Amino acid sequence: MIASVAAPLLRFDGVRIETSGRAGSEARTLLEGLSFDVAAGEFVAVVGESGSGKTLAARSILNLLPAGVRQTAGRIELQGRDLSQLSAPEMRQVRGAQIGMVFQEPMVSLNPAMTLERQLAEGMQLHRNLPSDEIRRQSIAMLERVRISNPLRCLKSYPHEFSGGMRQRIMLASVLLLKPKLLIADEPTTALDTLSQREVLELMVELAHDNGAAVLLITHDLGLVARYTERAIVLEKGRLMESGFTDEILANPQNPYTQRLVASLPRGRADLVPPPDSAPTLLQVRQACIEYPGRPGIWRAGVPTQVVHGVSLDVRAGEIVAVVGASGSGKSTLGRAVLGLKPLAAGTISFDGIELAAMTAAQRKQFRRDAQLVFQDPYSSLDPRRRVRDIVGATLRHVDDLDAAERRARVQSILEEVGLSSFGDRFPHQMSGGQRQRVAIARAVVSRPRLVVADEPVSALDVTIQQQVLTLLQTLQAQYGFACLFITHDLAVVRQIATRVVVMSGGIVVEEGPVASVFAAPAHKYTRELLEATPSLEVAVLPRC
Amino acid sequence: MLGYICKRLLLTLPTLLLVAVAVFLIIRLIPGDPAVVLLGEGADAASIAGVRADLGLDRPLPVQFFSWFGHALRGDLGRSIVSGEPVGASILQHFGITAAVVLVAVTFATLIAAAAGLIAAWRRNTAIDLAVVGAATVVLAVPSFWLGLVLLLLFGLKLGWLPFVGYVPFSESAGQAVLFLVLPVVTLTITESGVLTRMMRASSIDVLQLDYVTHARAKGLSERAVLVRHVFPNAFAPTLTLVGLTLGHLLGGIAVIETVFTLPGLGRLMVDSVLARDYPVVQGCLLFTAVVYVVVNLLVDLCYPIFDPRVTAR
Amino acid sequence: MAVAHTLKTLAVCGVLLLGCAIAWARAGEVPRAPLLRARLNSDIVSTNPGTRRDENTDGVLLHIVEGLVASREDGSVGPMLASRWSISADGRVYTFALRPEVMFHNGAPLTSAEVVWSLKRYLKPETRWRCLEVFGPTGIARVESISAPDPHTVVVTLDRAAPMFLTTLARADCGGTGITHPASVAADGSWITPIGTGPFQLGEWRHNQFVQLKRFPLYAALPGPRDGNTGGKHALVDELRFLIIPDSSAARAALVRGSLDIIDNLAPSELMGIRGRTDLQFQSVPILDCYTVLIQTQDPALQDVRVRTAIALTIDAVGLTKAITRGNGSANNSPIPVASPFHHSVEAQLRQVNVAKARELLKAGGYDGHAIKLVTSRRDPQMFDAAVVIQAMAAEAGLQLQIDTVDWPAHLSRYIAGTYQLMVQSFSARLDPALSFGVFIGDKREEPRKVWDTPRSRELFDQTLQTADPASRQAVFDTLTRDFLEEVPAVVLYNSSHLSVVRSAVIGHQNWVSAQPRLWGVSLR
Amino acid sequence: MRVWLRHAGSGAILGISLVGALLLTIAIGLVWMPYNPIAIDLAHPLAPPALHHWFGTDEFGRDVLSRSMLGARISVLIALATVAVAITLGTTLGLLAGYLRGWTDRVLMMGTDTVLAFPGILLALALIAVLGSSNGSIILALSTAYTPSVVRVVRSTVLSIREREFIEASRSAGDSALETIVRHVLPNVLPPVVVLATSLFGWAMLSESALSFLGVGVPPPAPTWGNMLSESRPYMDIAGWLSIVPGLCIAGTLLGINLLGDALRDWLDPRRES
Repeated sequence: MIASVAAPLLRFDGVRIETSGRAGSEARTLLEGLSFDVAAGEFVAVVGESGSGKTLAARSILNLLPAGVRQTAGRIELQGRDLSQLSAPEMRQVRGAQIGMVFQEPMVSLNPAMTLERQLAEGMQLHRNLPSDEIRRQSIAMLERVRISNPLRCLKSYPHEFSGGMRQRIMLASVLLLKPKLLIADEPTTALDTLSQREVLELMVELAHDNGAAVLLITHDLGLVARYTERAIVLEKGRLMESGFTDEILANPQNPYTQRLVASLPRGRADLVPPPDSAPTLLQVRQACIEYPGRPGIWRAGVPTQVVHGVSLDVRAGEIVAVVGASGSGKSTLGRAVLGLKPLAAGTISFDGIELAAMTAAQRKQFRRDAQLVFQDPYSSLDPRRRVRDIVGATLRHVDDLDAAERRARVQSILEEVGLSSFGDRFPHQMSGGQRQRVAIARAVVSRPRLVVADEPVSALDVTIQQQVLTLLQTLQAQYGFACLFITHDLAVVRQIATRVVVMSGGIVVEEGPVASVFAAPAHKYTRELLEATPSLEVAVLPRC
Repeated sequence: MLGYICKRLLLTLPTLLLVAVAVFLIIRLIPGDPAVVLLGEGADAASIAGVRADLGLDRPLPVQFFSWFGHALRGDLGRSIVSGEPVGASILQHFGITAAVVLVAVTFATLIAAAAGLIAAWRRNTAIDLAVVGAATVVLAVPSFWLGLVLLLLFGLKLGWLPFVGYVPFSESAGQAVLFLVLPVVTLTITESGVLTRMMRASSIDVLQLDYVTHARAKGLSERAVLVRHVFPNAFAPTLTLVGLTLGHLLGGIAVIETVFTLPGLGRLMVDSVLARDYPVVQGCLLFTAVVYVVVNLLVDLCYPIFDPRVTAR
Repeated sequence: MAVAHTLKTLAVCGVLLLGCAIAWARAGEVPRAPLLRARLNSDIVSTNPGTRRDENTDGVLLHIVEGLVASREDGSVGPMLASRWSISADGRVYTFALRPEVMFHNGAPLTSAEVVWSLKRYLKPETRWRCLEVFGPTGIARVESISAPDPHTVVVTLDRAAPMFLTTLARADCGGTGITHPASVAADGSWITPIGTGPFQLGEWRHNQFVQLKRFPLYAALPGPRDGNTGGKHALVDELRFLIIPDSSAARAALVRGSLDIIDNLAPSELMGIRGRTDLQFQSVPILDCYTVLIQTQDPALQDVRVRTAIALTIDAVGLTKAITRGNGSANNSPIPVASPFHHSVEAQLRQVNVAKARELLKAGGYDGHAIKLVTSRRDPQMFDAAVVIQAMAAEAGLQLQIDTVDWPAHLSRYIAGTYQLMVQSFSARLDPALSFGVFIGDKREEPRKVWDTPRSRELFDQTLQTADPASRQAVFDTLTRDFLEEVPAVVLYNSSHLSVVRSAVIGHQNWVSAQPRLWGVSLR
Repeated sequence: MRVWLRHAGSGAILGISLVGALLLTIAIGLVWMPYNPIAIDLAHPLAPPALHHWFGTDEFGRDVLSRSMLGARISVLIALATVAVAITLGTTLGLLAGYLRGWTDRVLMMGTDTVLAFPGILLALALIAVLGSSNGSIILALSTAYTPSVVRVVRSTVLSIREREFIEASRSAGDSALETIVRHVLPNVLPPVVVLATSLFGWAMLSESALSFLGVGVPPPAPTWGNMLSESRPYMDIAGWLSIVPGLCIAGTLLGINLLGDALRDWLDPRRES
């Protein structure tokens, strides 16, 4: 697919985007001097972390910038025609017909109060004056093409009746019905789990090829860039860092930022040493079953739904065990049950040989100190009304053999270890996602626990920050020697941190064993699919030069 | 659907029973004896006792309650102590007037709020937005009866455009009756549109930030189409609940506005019957209001899915 | 689409509303001229004369029913349905001769049978006649028999002489002992509608909105001009409509804009803004009512006469009356109203305000400065205003009064049970001075609402009931007045006036000492 | 603070100045008033606003300005007391219902629904008629009428906070249920409650004047803006200032309170854009 000699399909030329000085705040530049081309039918990625301006670039093409943000310089040409000079009616001709756009959040990318038939037909009625039955026929055909079962029923129903993956596919169908020349995909699969992510992207590529449409993929995931795009453009804080062919950039990035980006992809580590066999088993989970109570009617009790059934696993002192599975596989529920925060419907969990359910008050108090939890969402796991010092010191309040001075000293030292020494009296909303997650880790580690359950601690963070938090967790684990049950859906992270892995699906353990052997020769079909669907693994394999 | 309605109504029975008991007790705790009111200043002990016997007020409280509530369930709310009229008929007649004013006013207020809220949210932080928010805040601050007084003074007394005394019912002359309702409806519309506009603006702002609005624009729809077809239905859903709540309360009688405009509405009837210790009428009115409150909320819940299909009648 | 849905729901609302409006559009008759519209400040309570009543109800029903006798303009008793009557030597037997040409509203002629039926019905306890107690054990006499020797004669026999018998029959609050046709009552004795002999008959009564009276074409009027509730009563309009307008400024505005013809019992505060207008005629006639401050003499703080006298001395009756009635009332410290023929020099004495003496008496009487409760109600604006003025005046003398505003039922209940320290109360017009004293004097154990319960006062009061001769009654009234001012069981403030204002198009409207509206003999230009 | 003021914009500034004016009037009223608000002067009833009576006199010749100043104190006192009672009672019940769920939740919700089924004003009217119309009974009646709306707001806020992860963190740190509620739930419930308190203050003041309008308000001769307004009714056409002055006082105060409430909401919840 060599770029055709005629004017490229899309050309960015020195585009600058600024916030309009409103309510006293002076104008800030969000995007500076961006220039690149997209040829017809070409797949180009725009890569960058949050705040890099990649979404703004995408939205400026169709002039969909949020209120208070304007394009103040440069030209955006579609086949030589400058889009930023178009009048509103002219721009409306381009939107949908020539350029289609797919969005990130499946939950809110389709209008919840409108049947799918009308949402699919809306674009067609506007741009192609076709009779309604013809539109209906084409819609059904497209739905079948995106592998939606029973398209007729789908037309009559509402968006909330479908899963995230299906909704993204329906959105693809509605955009591609109009056969646009350019498809802008703004992080289309970030909110999906690995399997449905792969389905949606492969479908997008197939459909784009069928229509000969070019695709502009906006993403922060280098794995996707590697697998699905030919050329890539790297942005950082609104500046163009590097652009070129994808495999060249990933193989030997020239720009220091790109290098840091590629380096921060989770890689397997040879120096992970499993604990000695002599280490005692700290945590024993035997045939654990957990249920969620159903919604009670007026008289009959709610029908409980089984989430985890018959799971057994052991964690030895100082060992890091990863629990992997798609969302809804019950791994988070298991994590909470291990800490006694979720009652068991059947089976037993014992810590240091003592069954959780049978613990005396004193034993439970000690258990509270010995087992801690690190949460996934930094915004929801820290109390917005409390300062960092109180949050981190919370567990110490129940430790009797420390007086106030010692507690303060202990908190200050742990803050230094996580690199937040001067953040003591700040509030959570005054800190970034990465810093908050470090506070969460400090909170978990300060009481010198013997077991830390980390429930997807890094999946909400940007790639570079993800790497920093992972290394921090590893250094602390090495220093204090606590056992860690690491819950995640990203196999690449598993390879970097854990020595043993437990794969869960639908509430049961489908496979278990040392990381190296499971990754090399996955026994269970699900594990194989999961491995294949994780793109970032391939990049990491590339030779580092 | 029917099962859902029955379930909802069954759920409200205990509340209605509680309301009935509470009303029955409160009104009897109020000092002042209906028999005395009837007989006036010249009443002597014997005739007071006689009237109390006639009205059955000398029976033990539980007996009185169950006979009243039993009849109420069968639709017979007994007779008024003061006028001897059947309570049910007089409530419906007074309720008709209150319902006319409230339904028209709330409909207009909702229309105004829907339009103003949507446009203010669409043109945020511009002159229109500030004007709408400013107006809504001022309207919220003005007491409804003072507004009524000023309108009455201006249009009724000084300019004489609108009559405001001696309410003429529709049966007498529909034209006159409508003229009587104009001032109370205008007052209520202005008062109610304030809070509804603020609610609609807030929910419109939230909806405008969601992806499917940008998606609609990305399809090439005109701004008007995006607002009407995509933003309005989703933003109107929460406002509709508020309309339901307001409607439920206002139908219970807008006593103060009815006092200002001497409208013989349900609120006026309730206030007069409390002041005259007319037990059956007070009990009938408050029970009727509770039923109206429940039914209106049920109706609103039923038409909620029109705007937000996610909330299906489970 | 979604928008269509919203429009559909709003349309449903609209249709529902329209349905409501049409549902009431029953065929109602179009008001015919000439129509005279008067105002009531609250709805009448029933159409059963003399039983379930208040001042408004009495006033309206006296247009429909007439008694054997009725009050004349000066308050004395004159013939009505009975052309003449004779009293036996021992004063026990009354023989009434009925006027032959009188017809009931249902066309039936008036005969002695209907009179006997009516009188017997009033005397039955279940009728709850307001004045039954006058013929009970504590009353003036008991009725032994009522008979009809021939179709035009009725004989009433009492157990003892009772000069007040005819006055009682004429009392407005007894419904004027109106004679009604037996068809007014259903088979089971329950009241249907008043079929009387008056110049008007009952039309439609729409609760809380209006009471409509229609002219009785076959009315047999007495010869000569109007004379109180008797004399020539001619209905000069086809229809009389009493509009119920509680709010005074609304009523005033309606009058000014011509949608109302007569505002009868106007409160003084409503006068403002009317007096100067040329298109309105204004009338103020003193009436025989009474505004007073009742004192519960059994209350420990008020048992000492010096304290009661001190209270009386702080009240400047003249200033208070002028302020509250805007100069339309006459200050008066005696129970006998100023407009009564029995009001002479003794009754005209007025206490002079003496704050110093009041302070002295309070100290002597052991008043310790704590607040005394003064009960009043908003039902009658004059009562409410009086309380506010009295409290301010009392404060000058260091007397702490705390106003306790209660609604009308609570006010009445506390009045009848006597559960108050001080209470501002107004009594409706009493045409005979004995009745005026009767309001204050009585046995507290039997009737807790009476304030003056001394053997001497009750003995003197009985004398006024027994003697018919005006001169000897006047002597007894003078003694009673002196004692009243001496013992201060209550402080009479003033007698108000019957204020009314009519549009200039209204001819023949004339108030008199009784407070009720009188709309026969009134027409529109 | 200064940054917030500039950011909050003109609305907040107007709100603060109005509320400031109210507080100033009350403060001055405590020390000095042009005339004794209760003393009557039968010589000059219904005198229009002039030099010696800036806001004129009422039907008893009492000075309207002095009565407005005293009225401000009483009206604000009643509204504040009502808000205090309704907020404390409502928050406690809301916390219990929202956190404990189960039977306590169902019973409390049925209780609030029963009270809500009554039209507010009439419930207050009946309660006052029972307790006699004194300041205390008015406060009790109004707070009973408004507690349910506080319970509902607090309960819905607690339900959403209860699902947040820092609650689970607190439980896993070993806090007891009570400690979790006091240390984590309550501080996060306060912002919406504070904002509700400002609108509650407005409703309470409106209801007090509505009650006076129906004749059961604060007993005379103590003036409140409400009973001044209702007593001005018979003279509306001839003494307009009698109803305009209290009306403007109420409207001005409510406008100030509402604007302050909006500003507070933005300040307490920085994440919400204005």
